[in-house]
Amino acid sequence: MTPEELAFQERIDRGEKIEPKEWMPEGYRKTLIRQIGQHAHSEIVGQLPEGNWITRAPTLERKAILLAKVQDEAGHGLYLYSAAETLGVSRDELMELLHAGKMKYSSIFNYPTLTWADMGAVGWLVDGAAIMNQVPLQRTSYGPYSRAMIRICKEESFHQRQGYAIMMKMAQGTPAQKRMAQDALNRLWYPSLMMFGPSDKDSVHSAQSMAWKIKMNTNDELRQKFVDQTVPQAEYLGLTVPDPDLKWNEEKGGYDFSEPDWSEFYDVLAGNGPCNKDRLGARVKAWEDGAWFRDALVVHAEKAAARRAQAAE
Amino acid sequence: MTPEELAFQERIDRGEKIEPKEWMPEGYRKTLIRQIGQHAHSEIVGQLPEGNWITRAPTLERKAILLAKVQDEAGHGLYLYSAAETLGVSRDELMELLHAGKMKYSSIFNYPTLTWADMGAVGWLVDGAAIMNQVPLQRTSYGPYSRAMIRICKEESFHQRQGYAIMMKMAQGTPAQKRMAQDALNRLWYPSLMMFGPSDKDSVHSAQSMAWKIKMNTNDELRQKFVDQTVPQAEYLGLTVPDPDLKWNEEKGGYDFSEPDWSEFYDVLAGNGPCNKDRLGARVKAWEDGAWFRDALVVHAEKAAARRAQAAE
Amino acid sequence: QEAFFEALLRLGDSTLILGHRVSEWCGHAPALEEDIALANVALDLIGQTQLWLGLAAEVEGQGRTADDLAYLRDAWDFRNLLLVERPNGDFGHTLMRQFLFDAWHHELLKGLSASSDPRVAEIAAKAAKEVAYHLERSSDLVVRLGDGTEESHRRTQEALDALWPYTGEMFIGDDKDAQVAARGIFPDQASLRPAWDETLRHVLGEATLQIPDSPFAHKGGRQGTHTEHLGYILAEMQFLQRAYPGASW
Amino acid sequence: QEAFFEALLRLGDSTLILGHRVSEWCGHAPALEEDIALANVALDLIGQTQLWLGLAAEVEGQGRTADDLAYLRDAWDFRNLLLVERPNGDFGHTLMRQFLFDAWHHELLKGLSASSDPRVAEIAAKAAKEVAYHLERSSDLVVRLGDGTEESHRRTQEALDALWPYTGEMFIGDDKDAQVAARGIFPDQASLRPAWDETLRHVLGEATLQIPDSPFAHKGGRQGTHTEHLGYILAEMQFLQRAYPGASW
Repeated sequence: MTPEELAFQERIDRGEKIEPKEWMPEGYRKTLIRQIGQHAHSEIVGQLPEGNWITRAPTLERKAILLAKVQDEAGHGLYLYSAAETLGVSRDELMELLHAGKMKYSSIFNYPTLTWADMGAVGWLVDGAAIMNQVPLQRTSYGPYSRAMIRICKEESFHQRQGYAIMMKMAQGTPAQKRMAQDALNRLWYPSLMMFGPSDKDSVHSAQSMAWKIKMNTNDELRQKFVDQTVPQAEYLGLTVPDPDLKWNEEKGGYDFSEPDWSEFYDVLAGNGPCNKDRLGARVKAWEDGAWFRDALVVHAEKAAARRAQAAE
Repeated sequence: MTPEELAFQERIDRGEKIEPKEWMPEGYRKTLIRQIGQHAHSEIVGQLPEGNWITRAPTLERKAILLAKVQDEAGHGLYLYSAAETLGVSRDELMELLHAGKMKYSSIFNYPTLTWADMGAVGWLVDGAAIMNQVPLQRTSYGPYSRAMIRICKEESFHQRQGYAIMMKMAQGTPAQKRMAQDALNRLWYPSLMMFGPSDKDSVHSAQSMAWKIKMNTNDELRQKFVDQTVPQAEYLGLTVPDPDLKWNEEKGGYDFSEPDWSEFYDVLAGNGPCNKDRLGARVKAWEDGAWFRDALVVHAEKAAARRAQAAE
Repeated sequence: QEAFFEALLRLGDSTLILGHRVSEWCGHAPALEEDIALANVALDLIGQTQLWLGLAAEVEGQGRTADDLAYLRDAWDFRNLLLVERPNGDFGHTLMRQFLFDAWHHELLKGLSASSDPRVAEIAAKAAKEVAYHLERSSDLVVRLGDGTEESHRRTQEALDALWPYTGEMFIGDDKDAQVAARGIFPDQASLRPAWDETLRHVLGEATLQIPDSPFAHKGGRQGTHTEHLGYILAEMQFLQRAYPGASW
Repeated sequence: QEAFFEALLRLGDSTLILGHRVSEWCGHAPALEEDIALANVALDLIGQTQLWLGLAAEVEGQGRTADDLAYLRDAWDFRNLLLVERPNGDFGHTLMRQFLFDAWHHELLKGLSASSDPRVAEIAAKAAKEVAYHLERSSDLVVRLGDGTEESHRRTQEALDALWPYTGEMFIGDDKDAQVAARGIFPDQASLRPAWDETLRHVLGEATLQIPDSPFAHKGGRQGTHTEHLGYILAEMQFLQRAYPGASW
């Protein structure tokens, strides 16, 4: 380590926040850009699976709640792109990397939302897993990222409660609604477990990221915590977690559970999820169809500036 | 009249059929092209209002019947374009005139189909009015047109019976279905009366067309015949024709009835019907979107011909 | 009473269907800011729908709820303006529809804020604040697109021309409108036109767009005769309530 | 019996949903001949659906009809191939989907014509004649588009690439398939592949198109896990039956 790097690491170890204009190692910057960018992309791609049910929400109240949630997600995307911009990369650059398939978004959004219960399960499980990842990141070393996380976590936990409320309604509803709820849990359980990433033993970059406090916990720690939190919630709903080997382990004070099918995880990552092409295709189409609109705003701004300049002469 | 014209008129008066390669006055040719072309366009635009309910047909049987009907309409379009082609105008030329708004199609198709009962009412009233127009045209002087009409009339009367059968089901159905049936009659009654064209006193070109046996009856004659046929059918269904002044006139042996609102007729003709822009827009879009397809078939045929020629060398 | 119920449906159905159309953009807008703004507009419109249809149900007094009205009527019982059921088209088309609606909606709500029925006045006062913002935003964007590039100008003008025949209906009253106007519950439909015209002159002028001079107006939406689009909207919107009758969500 | 019911749904739902998709083109095809031909294909598919779902209802023995099965099940109870619920895309995309399906459908029906269940054999023999014509037509058009202009070649190849991952599902059997195969009612799913491959090699070769070499296959449709598209199809298709329960049409 160079003296600069050493000093940088000491600041982090002391719990200081790193701010945009301060010196940072190139690797730190790059890792953060990748991580924040992927997170931002996940928020905007994440609008699509839930957006899929807005026009079909079963009551006006549910429609309004879902709209507000999807709007929040777009807002989270905005905070996160802004945080990434403080590291010297523009939102448009990040979007282009997304559209070119050079940056990822969370694989969970490559699964379809097939019934209304998925609006519950996404809130409960997907937002639940996201919060599990994000809460520790409120203490991350990079100031703008940490502050974005604090805002986001507040809203996410609200979303999670709303999702659980939908599940509750369904689980206490008609037989068809109960079936929807169980079906949603069946489909989304393992993909939610995958959200924490591969097992620590297979996870790359982890040690350095943890030293830099960009990553605060290991994947397996968070996954265990998620299972321990979620299983009792499922039981309360009267739903069955689709894992025959799930059982409480008194000794470790947590559940033993089956690993997700990691070959499916890598398959989806490689582009073969149920919705990869549709999701990315929808985003690329939105971007391309909107080019004329964005161009017009730029040109109008130039015209207006020119007029102001002329008026000032 | 020139001697040629005189001889031509005598042939028509004797009831002879005029065939494609035979001499005919330019006006006869032009009038026929306009009339057959408009009729052909009406068949293909006429696919749209009924096509609107195929994906929503209430039973598999009704869906199949409706599909078969719309297919027949496209087939009628084909016969009629072929008949027009014998007069020296290509289908593509006629389509371009349609798309440019220089040729019309029947204004009835500028009204929307809003409930399933409209599938009944269109068959009953619109096909009914069309048949009323077309049956005499089986005896028209131009051979290919006459033969096309004979084939078409056979299928149309089948369609009309199917439409009436739908109305019967609806009129004997639930209160909501009865309401749909009455609502469809309310909306389509006057537009159906308009299908015979303006009153004889306001109708242009009529005398010459009748002399040429391109038009066999006056508009008012056919309209009266239609009303006389349709009113008892409506009564049998238990539906009310939306005309408070409708009543049987013993003396003339037919019904007295209210004229449609001719200002609406001319409005729709001028492009201001409920669906003019959507109907023509749909056809233009189909045509433009399909250009690459038609081009490919041409190019493939050329390639195949070249290969055959080369093989033959 | 029936005229009052009808007037509330005419308003509540319009906000419902426009909210539906706007929400179709969710996740597909040309910029993230627009995704957020459109979701916000849709959210406001759905919120207003809950209030207007809720009041309509109360006025009707048959024990129906706002959700019953939204989810269990077929197209012919809907009373929304034809304008709001028009397909979204491109983003400029959607914005133009929004602007034409907002300019009317804002005037209407100003009028309703002084309604003789305090329940109406209260809802309108709340909604007017939201809609003032909708109008500000759609006006601003229409100006920027109209006076942007050649392409954006062309698209925006085409949208205006295509939507124009659907605006006249906003100002044509029937006898039910006359009844609620006479009782001071709703403003007279036609009375909203001068201010709307003025807004258009101002905004479209700045946008360098040409206001069509055709007086032709499609109508029927407010009496229940719709375009072919509404049936598809409702089939989608109402699916769950229709397929699982009586369930609680 | 349950496996037999399931097998019939898998087939009948596939013809129903493909018939629906094809019928969406009605009046919008690029040439009048195509309008006619597509309506004809849709008509055959709906006709076959009536027979397959009718037999399914009979086999189930719960008093349901073909219409009940078509109109009163939600997406998760549908058993169609994912391929048939894919959106139409451009006309080349629709044709390619049709060709990939026809080539499989034709082999399946040949197998079913020799079914140990005479009702199945009878329906299949009738349907096989129709589908032989579908395949002839879609093959011919795929060749003409593949070996047409540069643009038609590109569009057709893109369609093939996009649809390819949805073809594998046609040949993957589960234990229900195994049960009906063991009883000689249905042919083994995997056994259909060689002839299908051969048809593709022949037709796509002549069309100068490249068969993708990815073995990846989306699956789940035949077990009830669909794409997001099916829900929208059903909302539209089932609207009248859902909104007016118990009515006779």
